[in-house]
Amino acid sequence: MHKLNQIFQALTKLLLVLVGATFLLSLIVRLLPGSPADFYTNAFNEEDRLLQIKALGLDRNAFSSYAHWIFDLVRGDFGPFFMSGGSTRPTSLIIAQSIPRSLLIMLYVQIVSLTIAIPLGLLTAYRADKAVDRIISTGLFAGSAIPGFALALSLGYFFGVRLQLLPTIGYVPIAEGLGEHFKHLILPVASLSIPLCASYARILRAEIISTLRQDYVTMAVSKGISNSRVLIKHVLRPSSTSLITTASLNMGALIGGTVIIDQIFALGGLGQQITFAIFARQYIALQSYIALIAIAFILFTVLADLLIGVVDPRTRNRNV
Amino acid sequence: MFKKLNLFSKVSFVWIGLMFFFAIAGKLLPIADPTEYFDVTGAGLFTAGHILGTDSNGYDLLANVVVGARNSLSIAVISVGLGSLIGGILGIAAGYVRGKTDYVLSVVFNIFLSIPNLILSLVLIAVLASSSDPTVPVPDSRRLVVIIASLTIVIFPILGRITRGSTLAWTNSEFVIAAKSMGMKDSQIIKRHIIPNVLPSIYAVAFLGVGIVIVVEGALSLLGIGVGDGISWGSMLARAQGDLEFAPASLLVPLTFLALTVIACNQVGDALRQRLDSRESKL
Amino acid sequence: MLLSPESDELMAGSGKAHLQGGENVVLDVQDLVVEYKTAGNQYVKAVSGLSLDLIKGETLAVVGESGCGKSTLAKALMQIVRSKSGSVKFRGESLTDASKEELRQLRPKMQMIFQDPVSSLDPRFTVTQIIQEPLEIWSRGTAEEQDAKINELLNSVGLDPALVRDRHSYEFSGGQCQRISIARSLALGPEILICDEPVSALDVSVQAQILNLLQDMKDQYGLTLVFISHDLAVVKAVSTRVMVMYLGKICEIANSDDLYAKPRHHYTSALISSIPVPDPTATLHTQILQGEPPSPTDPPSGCRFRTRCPAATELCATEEPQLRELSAGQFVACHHPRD
Amino acid sequence: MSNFLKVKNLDVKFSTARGLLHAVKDVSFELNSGESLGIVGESGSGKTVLSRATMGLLTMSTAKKSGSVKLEDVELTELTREELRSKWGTEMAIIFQDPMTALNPVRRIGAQISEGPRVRMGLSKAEAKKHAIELLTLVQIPEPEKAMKKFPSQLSGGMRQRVMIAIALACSPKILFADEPTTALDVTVQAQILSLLTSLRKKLNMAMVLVTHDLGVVAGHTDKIAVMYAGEIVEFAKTEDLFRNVRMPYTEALINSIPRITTKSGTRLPVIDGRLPDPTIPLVGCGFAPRCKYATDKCRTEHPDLVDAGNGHMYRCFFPLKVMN
Repeated sequence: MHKLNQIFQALTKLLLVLVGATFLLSLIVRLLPGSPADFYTNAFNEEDRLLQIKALGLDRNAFSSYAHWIFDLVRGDFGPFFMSGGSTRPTSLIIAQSIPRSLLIMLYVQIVSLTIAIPLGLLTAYRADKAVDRIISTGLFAGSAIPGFALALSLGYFFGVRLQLLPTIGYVPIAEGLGEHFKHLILPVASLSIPLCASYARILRAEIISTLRQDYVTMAVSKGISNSRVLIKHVLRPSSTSLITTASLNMGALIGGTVIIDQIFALGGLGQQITFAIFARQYIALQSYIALIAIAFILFTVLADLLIGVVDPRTRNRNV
Repeated sequence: MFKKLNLFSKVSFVWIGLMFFFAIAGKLLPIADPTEYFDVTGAGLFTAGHILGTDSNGYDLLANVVVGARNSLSIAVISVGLGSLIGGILGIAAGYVRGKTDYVLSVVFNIFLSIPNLILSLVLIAVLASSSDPTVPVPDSRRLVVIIASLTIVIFPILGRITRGSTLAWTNSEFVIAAKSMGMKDSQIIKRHIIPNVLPSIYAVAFLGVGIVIVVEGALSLLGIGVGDGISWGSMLARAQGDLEFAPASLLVPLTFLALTVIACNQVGDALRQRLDSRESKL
Repeated sequence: MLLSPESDELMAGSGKAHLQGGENVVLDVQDLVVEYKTAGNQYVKAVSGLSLDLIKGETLAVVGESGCGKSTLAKALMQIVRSKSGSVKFRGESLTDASKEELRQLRPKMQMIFQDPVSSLDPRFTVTQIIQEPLEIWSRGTAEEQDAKINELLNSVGLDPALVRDRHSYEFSGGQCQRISIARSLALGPEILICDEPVSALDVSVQAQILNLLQDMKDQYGLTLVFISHDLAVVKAVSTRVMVMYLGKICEIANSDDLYAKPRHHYTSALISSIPVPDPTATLHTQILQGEPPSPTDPPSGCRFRTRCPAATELCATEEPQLRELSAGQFVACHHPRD
Repeated sequence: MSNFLKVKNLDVKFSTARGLLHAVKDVSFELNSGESLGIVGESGSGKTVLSRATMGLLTMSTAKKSGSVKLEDVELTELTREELRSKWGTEMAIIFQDPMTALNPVRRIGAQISEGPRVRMGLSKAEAKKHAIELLTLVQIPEPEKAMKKFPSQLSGGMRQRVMIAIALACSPKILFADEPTTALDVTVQAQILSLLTSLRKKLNMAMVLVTHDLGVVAGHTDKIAVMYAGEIVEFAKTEDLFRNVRMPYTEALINSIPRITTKSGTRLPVIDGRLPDPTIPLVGCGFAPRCKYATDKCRTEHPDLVDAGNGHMYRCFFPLKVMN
């Protein structure tokens, strides 16, 4: 029974965060000087202008506008995208067009980062404090601290401008040719993956080193089984909890956090839509974009907890 | 304390020291005037008179980087300072008082943390920095204040959550229970025991915070809403984006300075935290 | 037994026959109940209906295995952990009904020392600052008087002020840290000193030093001690009276020598016989207690020890035994005590 | 078999932040098969390092080890890593102090017990399962079938310790190193585990090295005792002989300072003054001299050797206590 209200408590907290984040943003965004009304109404007389404002739903006060927006969101409608002359387009269309790209890029980045980070983490932990660990760890440290856009700009310059090897602008969907699709994504994915895989490797290394000091690893070794078996069977699983948590937190951040990379490589993902929405005072659309990110953040946090529960039963039945 | 650090940390300390030196005494150094046009444009590294070369419209890069350091670092230091203060106070309150205050404050921290740093500051700047009609440019001073305010809002939840964790640990330690059993008021306990023990971990994270702020400030400039025409590493990057082919140095020089400073901040923060843990583990 | 309105279960305490009464009672505890919430947010009664009183100058040892509630009791006596119900009175002044400020005013009268000597001292304070803090807060005496008091306390706990005053806690061994902690606890001249497992973290050779020191301090400063421990052998020399606890309740309470000579509760005798004796010729443990203490979340009905007691009968399951005096000063809560 | 385990001049040093830590100093002892040796010492005496160094399980990479360890006349220190590893589990096993951290928290009990037999003895899944249940019954765990599927966090301290013993005995080792096996347990549970260990040892004719700080524990459960102080063996004797006529002042002081339930209430306990030596500072003269009430200048300057007083009772002291009648 109490396991239920544990989950219930966790969910209420996360819901509070979702509502809090989106409502906070909708309040801030409404402070934007020069409300969308000025941009998107071109009526000549006051009366038409009021009609257009009503059509855009800009006449509602903060709370009712938020309430309407939440009500629509629950039904899957991401709200109006303001067009000039008081007409609107459903934001869902824009989302449908930009979200798949961001999700795809995020997936590639996570796959690339994890496939490089896990072996690196294992190696540096296993060879802790030896020469190979010191060199790689310093490199990993520098890598995890380099800002994404610094990489994007420098890689873009070297491979794009200087060596003319890789395209630095635009996104090519898979349908229009796999080769082009991947060629266009090498630089953005690399710019995001390098810092990410460096920090993943460092987290895994620290976790494994602390697990190796536990008695149950010595116990496993004292059974006379090989080191590799001990590493895989006894060390890897208990050491994966903080890696899973960080990876899931990054999932949420990656969706929106690629604003800069979207901008530099003009990928047209969610990041770019957000920047555009801010400057174009599309604050209903903006609320929906941020809601998506907050939902992703919460979804992946819950997913991480479930995964950790599977990997590490200690967290599951803590009330023994 | 200094000699025990490994080489990488020493280099990082020296680099940060150099940057702060530029920030403070930048103008006094024998360097060119950053706003002066020189006839040689797009010069590479180590050309005569311009060690780090010039950008496409002939500004001397070394001068700009030195003066730029002031803006980038001052924004970072002020916003991290404010963020640490606010985050610290809220974190200590949440960690010490616990109960409902802790619940509310944790939710507040999570709300801000769930919105990625860049987007939060983007929205804030767009709101605060732009004037009612877009044609009139916003005066630089107001834009600077706004950027600092929004970066503070980005930093305070990070500091808040870490301070809360550290306060929770210290509040449960036996010498705080001993202090309570001696009849010390909560305010005395916080002043004498909690703050001195929590401060070191705030310093460590503040360094990481400086790194984060420099990155966000750089990104903002790239998106065109940075310090405006003021000189900062970010704005240099933004200007250099256009003519990469012609003057690569104008991009690579500020980029290296920015990246190295961020790496140095992270390394110093990491070293401080490790020294802290080792002292705690000796407890 | 009184029926408490909120809790469904009978508010059964194990009786008050053992209370000594009289005017030199320093601390009086009646039907104390302390609850806390476990991770699975269930309510557990760490201390369920416990009464006791302390006479000036005695040393009451509170002994029991892990989970019996002895540490919770220690903190509840000081009201650092607020109790759910029942009363704690220091010389007639109630701590349980006191407001935050009234409670604070009573603090100098009762002081506490802890199990982990190193972590009970703030690492950023020097020894002088540690001992001076209580004097400063309650502004006891001028700077010179405080300085003299610090030297007096350090000497009385066997530390040379000149050597230790300016050093920090992590420069000392466990035994020395415990001495500093004792000096600090005596700074305000308390009447009661509650020691929560003060020697469990120390090596055997250092334990004896601290146990003797506590007895000296008791004589020198006229203290009344409450000594919490899981080790019956450690408390034997220090204590004048011993109280054995099991799952939040009292099983037996008696003068120290009588309890060890003739334990009347089956749990007490099992505890005593389990202690490893440093003598190879001693007959090995005759009566090893099987099983482990049940979880405090749902204690057995009637006598809580019945699930492990060799002499358990039907009666033990239905009715909770009350403390009754079997011989002078020896009280046992058991339907079928050992003879 | 006599001299089943023969340790000669075993020496272990660690380089730590605070300088060179000489944890074990030139230790030698023998153990016959089926015999039980108690290693007693306070913190910093090197008892745990000695037991792990003997088994070759020193995980600290900075450890420098020298000296010889012969198991059934096979010199362990000269074996390759694989050869030494082949001895772990099937010939030598170890159990630890803290039941909370000694079992893998994320794997079920059954899997952890049957891992040794499956990998090292090639048992099939079913055979290993049956063997595991037998072991759980041997260590007196109620409802072994149900216990197999449980995780360590679902068991109490005493139960977890029994599971650890089952894991150690899975490949029927000839010698069991027990490193403070009952220190973290309540006194009633400790009594259960100690009597279980002694009965198993006799039933399986298995040798045991019991490391503890509690002289009471070794008194009832070992054939021979080695008392360690500051990294050295200071006294070695058969258990009755050690208690009946102790020769080393440190052992005498240790025995006297143990609180007993026979001491009258209110008496002051005999005390060993001073504090344990700092292992990073090299010793001059006898390690116990600064705290010994019989110490003379000779003790403070010269280092005493381990002397055999005949019948195997050895002590490291210039002025040993007189032999009672």
